[in-house]
Amino acid sequence: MKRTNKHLGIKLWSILSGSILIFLVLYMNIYIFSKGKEGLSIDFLMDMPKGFPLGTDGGIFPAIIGSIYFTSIACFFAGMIAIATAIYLNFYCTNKRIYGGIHMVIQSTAGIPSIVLGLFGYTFLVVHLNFGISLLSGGMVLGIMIFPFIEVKVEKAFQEISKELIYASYALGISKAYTFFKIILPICFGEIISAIALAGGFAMGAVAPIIFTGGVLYAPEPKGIFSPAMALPYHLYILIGEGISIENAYKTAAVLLVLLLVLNSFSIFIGLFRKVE
Amino acid sequence: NEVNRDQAAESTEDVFKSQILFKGSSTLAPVLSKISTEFIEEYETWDKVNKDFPNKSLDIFVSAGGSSAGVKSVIDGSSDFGMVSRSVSDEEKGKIEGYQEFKLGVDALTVSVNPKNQIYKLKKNLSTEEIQKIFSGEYKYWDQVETSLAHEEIVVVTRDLGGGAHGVFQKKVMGDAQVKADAIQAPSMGALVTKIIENKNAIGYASYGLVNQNGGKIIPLDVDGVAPTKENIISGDYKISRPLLVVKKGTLLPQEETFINELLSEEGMKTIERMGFVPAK
Amino acid sequence: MDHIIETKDLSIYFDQKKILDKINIKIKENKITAIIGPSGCGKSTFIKSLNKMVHEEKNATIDGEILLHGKNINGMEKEIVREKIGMVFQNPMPFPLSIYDNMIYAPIYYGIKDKEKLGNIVKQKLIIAGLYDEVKNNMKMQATKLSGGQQQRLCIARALTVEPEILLLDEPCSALDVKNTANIEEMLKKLSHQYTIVIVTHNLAQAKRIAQYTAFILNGEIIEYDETKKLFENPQDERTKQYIEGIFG
Amino acid sequence: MDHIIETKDLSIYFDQKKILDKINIKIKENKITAIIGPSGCGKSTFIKSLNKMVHEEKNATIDGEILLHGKNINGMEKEIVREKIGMVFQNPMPFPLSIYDNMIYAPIYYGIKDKEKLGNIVKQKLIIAGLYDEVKNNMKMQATKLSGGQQQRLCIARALTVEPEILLLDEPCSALDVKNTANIEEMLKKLSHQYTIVIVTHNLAQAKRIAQYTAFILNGEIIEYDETKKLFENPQDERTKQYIEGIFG
Amino acid sequence: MHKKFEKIFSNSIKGITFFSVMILICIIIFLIKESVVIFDEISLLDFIFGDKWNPVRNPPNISIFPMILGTLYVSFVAMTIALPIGVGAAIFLTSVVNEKMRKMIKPSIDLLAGIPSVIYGLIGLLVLVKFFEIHFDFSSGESVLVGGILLAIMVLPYIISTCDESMIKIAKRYKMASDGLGISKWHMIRYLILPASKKSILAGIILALARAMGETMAVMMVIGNSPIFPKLLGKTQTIPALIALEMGGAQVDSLHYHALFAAGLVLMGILFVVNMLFYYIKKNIDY
Ligand SMILES: Nc1ncnc2c1ncn2[C@@H]1O[C@H](COP(=O)(O)OP(=O)(O)OP(=O)(O)O)[C@@H](O)[C@H]1O
Ligand SMILES: Nc1ncnc2c1ncn2[C@@H]1O[C@H](COP(=O)(O)OP(=O)(O)OP(=O)(O)O)[C@@H](O)[C@H]1O
Ligand SMILES: [Mg+2]
Ligand SMILES: [Mg+2]
Ligand SMILES: O=P([O-])([O-])[O-]
Repeated sequence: MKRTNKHLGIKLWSILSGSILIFLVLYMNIYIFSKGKEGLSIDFLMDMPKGFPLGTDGGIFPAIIGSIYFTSIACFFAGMIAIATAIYLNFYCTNKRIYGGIHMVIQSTAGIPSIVLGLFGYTFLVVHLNFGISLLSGGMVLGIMIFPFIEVKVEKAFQEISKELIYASYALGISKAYTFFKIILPICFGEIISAIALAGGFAMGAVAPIIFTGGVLYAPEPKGIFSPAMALPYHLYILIGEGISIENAYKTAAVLLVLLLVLNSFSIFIGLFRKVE
Repeated sequence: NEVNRDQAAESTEDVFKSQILFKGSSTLAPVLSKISTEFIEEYETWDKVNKDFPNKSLDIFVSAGGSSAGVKSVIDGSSDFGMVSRSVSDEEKGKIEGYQEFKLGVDALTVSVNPKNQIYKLKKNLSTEEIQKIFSGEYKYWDQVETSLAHEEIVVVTRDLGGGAHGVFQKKVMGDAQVKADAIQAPSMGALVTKIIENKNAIGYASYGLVNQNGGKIIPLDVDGVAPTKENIISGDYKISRPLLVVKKGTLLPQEETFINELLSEEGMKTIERMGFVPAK
Repeated sequence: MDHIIETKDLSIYFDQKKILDKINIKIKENKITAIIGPSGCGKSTFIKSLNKMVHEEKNATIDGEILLHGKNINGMEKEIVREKIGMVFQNPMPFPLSIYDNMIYAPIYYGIKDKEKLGNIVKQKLIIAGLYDEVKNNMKMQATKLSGGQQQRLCIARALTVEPEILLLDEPCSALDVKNTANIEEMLKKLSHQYTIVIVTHNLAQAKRIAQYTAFILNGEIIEYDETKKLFENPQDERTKQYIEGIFG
Repeated sequence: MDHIIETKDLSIYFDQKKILDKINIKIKENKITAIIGPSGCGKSTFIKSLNKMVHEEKNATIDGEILLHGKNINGMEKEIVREKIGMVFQNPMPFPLSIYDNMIYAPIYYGIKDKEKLGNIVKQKLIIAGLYDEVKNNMKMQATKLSGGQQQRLCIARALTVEPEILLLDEPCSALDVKNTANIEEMLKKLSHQYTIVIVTHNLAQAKRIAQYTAFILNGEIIEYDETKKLFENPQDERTKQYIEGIFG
Repeated sequence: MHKKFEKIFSNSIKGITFFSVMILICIIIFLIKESVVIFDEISLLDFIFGDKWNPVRNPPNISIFPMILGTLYVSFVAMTIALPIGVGAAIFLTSVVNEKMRKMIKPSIDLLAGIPSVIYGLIGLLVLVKFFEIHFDFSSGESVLVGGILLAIMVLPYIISTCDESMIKIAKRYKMASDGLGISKWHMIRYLILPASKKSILAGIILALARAMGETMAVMMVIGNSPIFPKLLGKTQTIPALIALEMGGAQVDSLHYHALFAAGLVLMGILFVVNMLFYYIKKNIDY
């Protein structure tokens, strides 16, 4: 019985999909880099926005720094609450109703348009808690936005660990916390990092949540978490939206992609030192 | 919360408030950020602006979000100034205690088309009725506007119908007529201009500032025989225009006053003009 | 009171399916009790209920009472119960760590820091489980790479590191050869002077050899529970008789 | 030629450690061959080498030859070898699918599409493995929720669906009670008229009961390989003797 | 000592979970609070099922049925494109390419997720919309189809990354058992890995759908934002686009302003219903 041609369909499907994926990745990146490479220089990275109107010349240094801050705050905040929530739901929550309820809330809020989250952040963080238009407010709103994405992925990672392994630890009378840190975390570490990286990319490219909460058109590097700041996507948005400079918008996008690449290679780097199951 | 705010305000009396935040119209935001950047570069710290001020860094921030968001932030007190590129309604004024406004300039909306569209050669001028008919969908094809044009569908591009820019256009041109439902609503002036640049059948009301910045890539038409030129806009002959305002709740702090004066100075007006708008003075 | 664990009308359901049906049993202190019965009758479920492991299954419903030293375990924290009642599962499940790290996992948790002490515990428990000689030069090897029988012995040794009062063993010798089985049986007999041991086994000879008491479960019910000798030599129930004669189950 | 598999100087290393040392054995066709030996001696490794499963381990090195029907299996595709040589692993590993889907997994691959036929195969093989009655109303249940012994029987039934020429069984009865064990043994005896069966077992009585040939492995070497009767009644090697007398292992 | 640690750990976990759920509930309450005002003026049913949107007219029309359909349609198109490609690509990554290649491709997929939506919108406008205008002779290329294609690219990373991690785990864990039956890789993919990944695929769909239904900037730039009933090749508007487009211009506390929030609330309601649906599907898978 020769079965070489069996499953031709699924083979074709996966190879076709893979090719489409690779094409898309290459296309998007090459498109952006080819449009953005001209005049992309150290000066562009290290300079303040200049020119007339502002942004047609000079660089995007403060926006790079601002984006790093915004993304870090968002990832830290969202990572913390998302991992905690995933731990609770997967290891502590015994009540099916609560479990289902929390899930519903999380998944339903995942689709709230980010602009509405921004308005919520504006009302709640900026005005009510008096954080002002600041890195903190913007970062937290971004965090709220990516929280469901991290939570769902981390919880899935937890669920996929063999139950028996966890039970083997519980059966030794060992607490959930200890089991978590010694057995579960090492196994899931890579996946948690990759979830945060994926969501971090989302946060790094988002404009709507920070329009009302933390982003400004121009600012030097932020002095603290209570200052407003520039951000790459916001800068981009203004460059494109007000028709200031499409070329610089592509350059900015290229820089943003490089930044993401750095973020990702960081996560790969961490992943290399951890062995998955 | 109110109490909090008041305390914050009080403490700023003794603690010098070195930060000024502008929020609002995306049309004005680039202007303000340009002027403020220059101001900051020139002086760096407040004491260099005026000896009476302490040696504190000059932090002037500009944030966009739309004219109404600017008004909202002034009401909420989350920003010091609002930028508005339309007139402020009485209802809004009522919500702002001690309302003050500073007019920086005027922006006109030009009825513009793609350079590939032969209309500007054949028929440089559109009457208000024609514009109404184009925007309301009564004219569907270009050859209905001018018979020698191609029989191609007119692509109408507007800004969001609830926004300030469209409000001006509605009032000054459309009157009671409604823009057709399948018009493209561009999310920003830049997108509107991009669409006109990219689509040869597009027509839309591009900001005067952007027409100047995109010299040649889009072509403004005359309206009722009046060309959108600086003189015509100042004189009011060109009718589709809107004011560019900065609004404030309550009295100005001395440092704020200094900056507003800077805005209204000759330097400031020059910048507004260079951005393509018509300065107030 | 010579019994250490008592269940009262213990019933367990998975989803809607009844797996255990009103189990009433008193497990004697410092004795070895064997649980026998056909595959799928509920033996594992029963012993897993004693240290609250069944409680971890989301689709399980538990009725009735389980008393440890006369106290209902429902009122006790899981960790406390499990510290007192150690367990070795039917499928050996070493942690994806080195052999050594598997062994010091619990001792470190229970506060032993000293390297030397840890080393001693590891050595001593591995010797008891009869694994020491085979792995002494390979302590840093991934435990998941061990052979089936070696994994089983590792898990027994690991359970011993907790020093529980009661030890639940689910077919601990299923992957072991004669010699290792004898070894483990020897160890259990010795331990039974200080510990209470409950062992699930499908090896009737083993039950006869080491257990003072034996319970026979069939379809989730305890059919008979008695001194091993009596149960095997003079079963009261027809079904028990048939089972130990190998007719049935 | 009455043998179906032959190994020539088969040595296997994991990393640098020698696990099997120059194994030379001829496995007789349509007979049951038992592999016995103490835990960790290399039994599983040996039978896993026969159907190229050891070849999947990244850290394994394989020396020597394995001949199937006189042809070196190195030259054959893995799938072909494994289609001919079925295997049941020591640790039952049901797929995370329903019981039914576990059972039809291989038949579909081997080209059976017809629903009814599939249903028949499932039923027939489950009956052979003695699991049918227990699961017939629960065919859609996740197989991973079965009890230990049930999982083991499922895996045996699943291996049978391939209809291989040779069946390798690694301690297939370790989690089974007397009745089920007898059942499986009965089945193996019947199958051996058409199939060649190699069974790893630590249960010497079982080897005696069902195997015509027995090989005794110690520390990766074949110490003795002979007809079962001869090997048990009259072992040639002192170590074999000691092992079957249970002194050593 | 560990008891104390466990106490601290479990309490902080519970505390943080409570905190995060509270935030989400606050958002929901905020949304409701900002929305309800409009229901003095218009009934919920009219708001949802009416077909005219023109909030600045007098009297205003505030009904969002075209936008609801637009949102659903665009997301549906996006998912129909992204799901097969995403799952296929996940299989591709697990089974076709080797470990090294996979490690190279994976981060670039994350990169795809990080491209700012404004850039997606711009490329969509300059490439896709243009493409349809030139090659299909549309008067304007802004359409549901373009929005759907663009969104599909944007959500692809979410589907792929949720699926391929589980697929790799399943492949690793059961490879031996499957190989032992003499079964080829592709049969294993089709009959073991795919069915066993159902849950992960579902999780991927939930994430991707949430992302698709909530996406604002990119969609807004390529669908024309006309509040009319959607056609595959015609313009339409989605709820997030509507909100983003008009929020900056809606006067504070006007009916318009609150109607935009109400639209957001309706979107959340839709997502809730969709999630309920998935919840029941998942329950059936679980058995
Ligand atoms: N992947 C591996 N890497 C390193 N060592 C291994 C690996 N697999 C098995 N071993 C070692 O090889 C030896 C033989 O293992 P094998 O599984 O063949 O034993 P066995 O005879 O089947 O024992 P048991 O009866 O306990 O199952 C053991 O010492 C084991 O630790
Ligand atoms: N999590 C579960 N969900 C549903 N059914 C289950 C679950 N765990 C076990 N069962 C069922 O409960 C019954 C008893 O299982 P248990 O593991 O207690 O049997 P056992 O006596 O240990 O059998 P064996 O000797 O084969 O290990 C079996 O029919 C099994 O299919
Ligand atoms: Mg069991
Ligand atoms: Mg073995
Ligand atoms: O942002 P606007 O300038 O359109 O109000």
